[in-house]
Amino acid sequence: MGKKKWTWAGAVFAALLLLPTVLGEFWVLVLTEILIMGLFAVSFNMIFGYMGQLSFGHAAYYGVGAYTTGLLMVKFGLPLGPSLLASMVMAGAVALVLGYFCIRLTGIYFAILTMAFGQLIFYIIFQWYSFTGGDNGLQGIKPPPMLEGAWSYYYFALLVVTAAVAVMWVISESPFGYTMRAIRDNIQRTRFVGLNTKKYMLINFVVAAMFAGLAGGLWGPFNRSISPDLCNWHQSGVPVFMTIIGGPAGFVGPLIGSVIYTFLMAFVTGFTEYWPLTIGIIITMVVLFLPGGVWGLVERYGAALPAREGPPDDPEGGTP
Amino acid sequence: MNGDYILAVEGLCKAFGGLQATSEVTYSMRPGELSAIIGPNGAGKSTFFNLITGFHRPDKGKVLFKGADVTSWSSYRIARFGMSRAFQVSNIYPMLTTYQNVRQAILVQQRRTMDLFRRAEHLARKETTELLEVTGLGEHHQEMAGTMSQGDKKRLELALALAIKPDLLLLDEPTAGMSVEETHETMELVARLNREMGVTILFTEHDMSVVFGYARRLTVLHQGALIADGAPQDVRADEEVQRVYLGEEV
Amino acid sequence: MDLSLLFAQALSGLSRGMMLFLIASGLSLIFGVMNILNFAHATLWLVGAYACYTFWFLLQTHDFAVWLAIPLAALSVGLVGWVIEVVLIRRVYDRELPEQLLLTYALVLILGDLIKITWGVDDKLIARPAMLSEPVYIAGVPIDSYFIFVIAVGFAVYLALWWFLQKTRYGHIVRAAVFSREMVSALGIPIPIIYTGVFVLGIFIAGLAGAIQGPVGSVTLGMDMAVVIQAFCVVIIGGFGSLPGTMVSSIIVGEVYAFSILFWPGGALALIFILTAIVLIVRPWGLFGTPLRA
Amino acid sequence: MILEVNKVHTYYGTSHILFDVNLYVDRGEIVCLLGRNGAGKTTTLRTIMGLTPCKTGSIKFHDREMKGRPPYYIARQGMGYVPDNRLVFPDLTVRENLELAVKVPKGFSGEPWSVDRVYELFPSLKKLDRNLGGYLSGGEQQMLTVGRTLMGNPELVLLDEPVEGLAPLVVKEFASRIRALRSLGQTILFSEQNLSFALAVAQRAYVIDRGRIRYQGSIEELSANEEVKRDYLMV
Amino acid sequence: TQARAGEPYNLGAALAITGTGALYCQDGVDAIKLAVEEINAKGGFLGQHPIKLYIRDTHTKPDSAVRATRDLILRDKVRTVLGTYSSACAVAIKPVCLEYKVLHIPAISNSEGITLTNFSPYTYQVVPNSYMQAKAVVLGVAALAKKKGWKTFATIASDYEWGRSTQQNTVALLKQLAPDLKLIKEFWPPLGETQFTSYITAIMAQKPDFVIGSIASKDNVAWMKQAKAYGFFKKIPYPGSLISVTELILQAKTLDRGLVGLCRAPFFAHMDVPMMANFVKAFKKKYNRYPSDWAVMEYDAVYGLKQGIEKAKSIDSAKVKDALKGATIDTTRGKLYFRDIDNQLSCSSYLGVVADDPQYPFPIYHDLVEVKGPDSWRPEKEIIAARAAEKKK
Ligand SMILES: Nc1ncnc2c1ncn2[C@@H]1O[C@H](COP(=O)(O)OP(=O)(O)OP(=O)(O)O)[C@@H](O)[C@H]1O
Ligand SMILES: Nc1ncnc2c1ncn2[C@@H]1O[C@H](COP(=O)(O)OP(=O)(O)OP(=O)(O)O)[C@@H](O)[C@H]1O
Ligand SMILES: [Mg+2]
Ligand SMILES: [Mg+2]
Repeated sequence: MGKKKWTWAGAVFAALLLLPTVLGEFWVLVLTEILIMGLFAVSFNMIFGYMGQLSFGHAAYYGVGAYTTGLLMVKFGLPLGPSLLASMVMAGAVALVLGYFCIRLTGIYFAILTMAFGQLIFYIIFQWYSFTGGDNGLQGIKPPPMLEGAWSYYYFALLVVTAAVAVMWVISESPFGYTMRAIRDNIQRTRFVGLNTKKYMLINFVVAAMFAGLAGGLWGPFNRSISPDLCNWHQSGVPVFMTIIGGPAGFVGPLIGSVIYTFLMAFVTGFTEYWPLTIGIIITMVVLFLPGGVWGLVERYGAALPAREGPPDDPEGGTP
Repeated sequence: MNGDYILAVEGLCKAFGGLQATSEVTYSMRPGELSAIIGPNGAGKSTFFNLITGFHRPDKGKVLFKGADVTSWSSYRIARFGMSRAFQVSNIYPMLTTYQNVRQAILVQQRRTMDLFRRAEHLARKETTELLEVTGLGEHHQEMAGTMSQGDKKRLELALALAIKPDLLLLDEPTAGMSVEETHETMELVARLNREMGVTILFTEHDMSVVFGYARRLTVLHQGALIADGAPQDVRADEEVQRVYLGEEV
Repeated sequence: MDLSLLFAQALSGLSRGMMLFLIASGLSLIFGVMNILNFAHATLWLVGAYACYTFWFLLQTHDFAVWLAIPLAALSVGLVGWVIEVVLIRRVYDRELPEQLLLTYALVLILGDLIKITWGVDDKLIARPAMLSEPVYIAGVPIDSYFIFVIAVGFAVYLALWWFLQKTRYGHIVRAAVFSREMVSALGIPIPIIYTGVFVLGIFIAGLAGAIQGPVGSVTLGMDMAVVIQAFCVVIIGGFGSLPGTMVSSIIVGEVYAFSILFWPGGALALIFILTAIVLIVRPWGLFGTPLRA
Repeated sequence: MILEVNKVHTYYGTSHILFDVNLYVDRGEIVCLLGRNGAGKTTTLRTIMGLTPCKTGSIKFHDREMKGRPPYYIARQGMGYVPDNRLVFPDLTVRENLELAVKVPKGFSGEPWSVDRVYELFPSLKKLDRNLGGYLSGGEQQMLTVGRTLMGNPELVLLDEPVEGLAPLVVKEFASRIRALRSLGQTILFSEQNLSFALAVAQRAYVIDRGRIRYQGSIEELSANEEVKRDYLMV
Repeated sequence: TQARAGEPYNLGAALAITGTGALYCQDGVDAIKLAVEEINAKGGFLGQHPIKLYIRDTHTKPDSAVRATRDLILRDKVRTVLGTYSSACAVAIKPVCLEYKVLHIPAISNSEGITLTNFSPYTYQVVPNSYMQAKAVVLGVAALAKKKGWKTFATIASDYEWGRSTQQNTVALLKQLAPDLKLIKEFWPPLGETQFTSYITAIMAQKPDFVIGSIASKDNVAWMKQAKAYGFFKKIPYPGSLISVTELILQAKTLDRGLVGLCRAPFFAHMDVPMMANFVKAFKKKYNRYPSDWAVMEYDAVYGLKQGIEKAKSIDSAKVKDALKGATIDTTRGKLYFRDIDNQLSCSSYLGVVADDPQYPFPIYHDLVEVKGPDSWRPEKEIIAARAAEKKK
């Protein structure tokens, strides 16, 4: 079964390896952005697609990650690697506190509470001039000299993002991942088969936030500067948009969405000043005519798809 | 309370607003029983189940299960401790396949849900397939559970309840929506579980052929209170029960 | 602290609250009935303000210009709402929440640009009617007379909506439809018409609020973004779909804002989010909502 | 003929569920649609009501074509529908649930249904008058949905497994009420798996299996036809 | 690499085409276009490099601004990026321009942070920065306070970088110049505030002798209009708030005459400079309106660049930046020079009393006070200290 999937994954990865060699610097930067935003979107989809809750404050964790890396590198001179790890830890810690409250709610209430918390984080970063630089943001976040060029940072990001996405994929296919799907589908039933659903949801929330934090951490050195806008609600809308355009049902949906969205932003804003109109119309079209997103389309018509999982052909053998 | 009982309920009360849904219910079961609770619509049967499984908190009274006071436990803890239930309105995972539905419950039972890094696909294959066969869902394993007909959903509901290997199984109208033959099959399975695996079972039903065909003890609820308890023939003969529930023979 | 100061703050808080109520009530109505969280609500509010400018501009030689421009603007925004419902919203009733959110968010972008194309980037100023341009004094405390008008309209809208939802069968239908459109439809109730009606009504109120906002300051692009989140908070605090809830929470938010200026000047907005978070944690269905909705 | 269903094919997405379904109901008749689990009973009723529109075929109500019409339009022509999954409006009270459905179709004559008449039919609802629908017991919800549909004074009522989950006493009551409705001239088409209830109230029956009508005839003939009962109803 | 003759000069502008800043930037864009047209009419820079103009939207967000800038640099191959409405965007763009060795001239945003710390030799500032503006206000206000015997004051400033830095500089400078003035309360309305009633009542209740405001753009309009409806300005003097030509034109009817306002580059102050007179004429001819401060400064930016190129005799940005170092250039605001230490143009700030003028269909400033750049900018030793402090971290 999984063979086809692996072939595809391999092909895409090879393309990602080779593509930059033929692209100009600008497009390499766009590709890097796609990778980072893709990671952000996939981490969002851990909550949205697999837990069934719409987090409208996911940018908060992205922003916390970005500021952790930024501040550690600029103010404390820490190298990039440990800063990135710290980003994950910090975002996870914040998520642990805020998530404790969020996971008690569902639906629109979950969405709005996450948003309210997100805005709070935004305000803290925005107002704390002495530490975060307020809305001026933080400048001078430079990757180590080795990674300063567009290409080298791209390959670095590719490495980190691939590893992170792979980990999330493994989680999504694990019993824990299926438990999340079960919670999304019917939280009450899950409780009655004996699961402490809140604990599981909180863990998932924290893990998702950690990867969002990692994405944020990658952003600062890429962009050379960060600003509080990174955790404003507009930014929280970005992964929502990517995921829905790409399709929330499949694991790769958000990645596809990231490609489309980032490309659109880089491309459309270049040729028309009416980019909001253009993007708005595109979103409208997608929502109206492409339910399930691009991945939904692929699922309907594509052959690339793994068959829906059933019982094994040989129930006795196979498993250890 | 006496350790002989697997379930012992004392003076249980629950009111919703002005409505006394459960009043002063005292009830106990010995291990290995196969019993039924009957009563008119709105008598409080489902509420009784809700109270002992931790879905609602009782206003008053105590629930002892396997000797432990579980009155204030949350529902997942009670389930984990060995009490499982199937709901009246089927309560399954509609967007997962039937196979995944059952596997999920089995993984919970095997305490493997915290595993973040193994592929779920490779786990619990044998158990899942077995349980699907036992509950007669084998041919549906690939179907999205939400699109199955009512009767099949009820069977899946039962499978989910069984998956966690309960000591006490509560079934709320397990055969509602099933045809006569399916009803029979399902109840045979229930009886077998009871007989061969020693699972204690308590169910509710409005289908009298089921109730009198399988239950070895019968309890009648009316307006939240117990009005009769005993062997089926005795209960059937009870005048009050006749009046409020059975009417003359259908 | 002296009393007249507190009173003045309370009055200004009330006027702020009323402005919020006018925006939030339509939002709450549309969400309460159709389960659609309309991100574009504030943008339509802004369209109302611009429309008010246009009508005022055309009529400005007359004394009654503003008085006529306000209802005309509200009606035209209602019309825009109707078009939006028929062309877009109606197609996503049975979609999931995020898709609806995204669609209305797309509307924000589209409408924003359409506004820019129609009215340009410069600020629009609407002169207030002469009778509302001088302050009035209540117990020696000055208040902008225009806000007396705003407060009056706020209460009038409240009463009219309340009557509509409580005293007509409409209200029940609308609540039932939230649960199952299919079943309501099977009972012979023409859902599309009801939905269109509610949406248009909600947008009409937004337009009215925008038109009234027009003469307050200047009408500019991007104004909608500053209010939309606050309006969400108001609706959440009051409880989705609860009209009295929306009213009470509007006033609370307005007052909290007004007084936080005295005590914690930088934190006014943050306080509103904190308040929202607390309400959601303690009482997710809001001050006046019912838990079943949650 | 009040209802005439002709050559109907229905799909859920891409899966073909109903094949060439034909059936009719005469005025004043009580007709039963029998079939086991998953046979297509619910789908048939939903198709008639316009909730799951059929792809091909025709559905005539009072000789007017209903295919392609929205459910509310069909309801306004005098058709009522009681779903199998109840769909009681949870945050309305019992009374509000009932009042919501009040409707007098065009050309309706006779005494319209009222809340009090519904309470007469189902006395146990009366004491729940002000309770929220979401908190009713399973059986209570079942009664409420039937009552709610009656409030619309439909000429033809579609009932999907109406007595599922009702206590025996209530089932018996219900059967007698349906007979009473019949004597008032009410037309009913209901689905059922439970033969004994069908036998008690219906005049005519269809048997459906795997989306095809396999048998039709009077209820007496059916009860005598052991072969059909064995093959399609598993009795 | 020496540019060939006839090779076009790619000029980029990263401005807020959408969102809050669109109003100011529209004027900026129009002025840039006019300047480009004029220069191209003579064959372009050095008479042989016709200018190709690329305009990108910053969305008024630093991140988008960075992307827009990279886009300009990498795809459009621009040699200069004219900038931005928002200071945060300017600050974010600065290191990117430095990295790719592209000139950066922020001509609307004026936070001092653009030139004060994280100094980039590629960034040249042609706007009086927030320190200079604050100093100008303070000079004016201190004189007024002395004359009128004012003792207490309150501030109201938009809660973001520009509002904050302006307010802080003003308060600090006032403390030096008029030590007995007492600040009784600070108010911080958020950016985008539409309703100032609560601020107005709160300030009035404090009864300060005067109020200093740092509110920009549309927020300023809303604030002034509402304050007026409360009779605020009749009771409390409000000297030195930012009232640019844009506001003078837009609020022609409603603006309180007699208000003391501040602006950055009012064309009417320099109608005696031929370059200005010609610019106003050409602008008016082309767009049928008067140029705002923002138009003036973007126009000067293009011409400043032109003179740098001429001095360097090359369009190579590294050379142009060296040529501009300390250079004196002709601008619409007269002959001005870039200060060595921070590349800040020695431009003036302007204070005046809002009053009607028969020459224009809108009020302008009377009793205009021009506070020269060298009189108002931050002393060099303070800059050195600030940069040293930055290094230490
Ligand atoms: N959460 C609740 N809030 C308010 N009332 C409730 C709630 N749950 C149940 N009730 C009421 O309590 C009574 C008992 O309900 P319950 O569901 O236990 O009945 P039941 O015996 O299971 O009936 P049935 O056989 O019809 O399923 C009913 O009248 C019902 O309306
Ligand atoms: N939404 C759906 N999508 C896909 N298939 C469906 C859907 N709903 C029902 N089906 C399928 O259609 C077939 C007929 O279902 P239907 O609900 O009409 O049966 P039924 O006779 O009413 O059964 P029951 O007695 O269990 O209610 C079943 O095989 C079922 O799995
Ligand atoms: Mg029950
Ligand atoms: Mg059915």
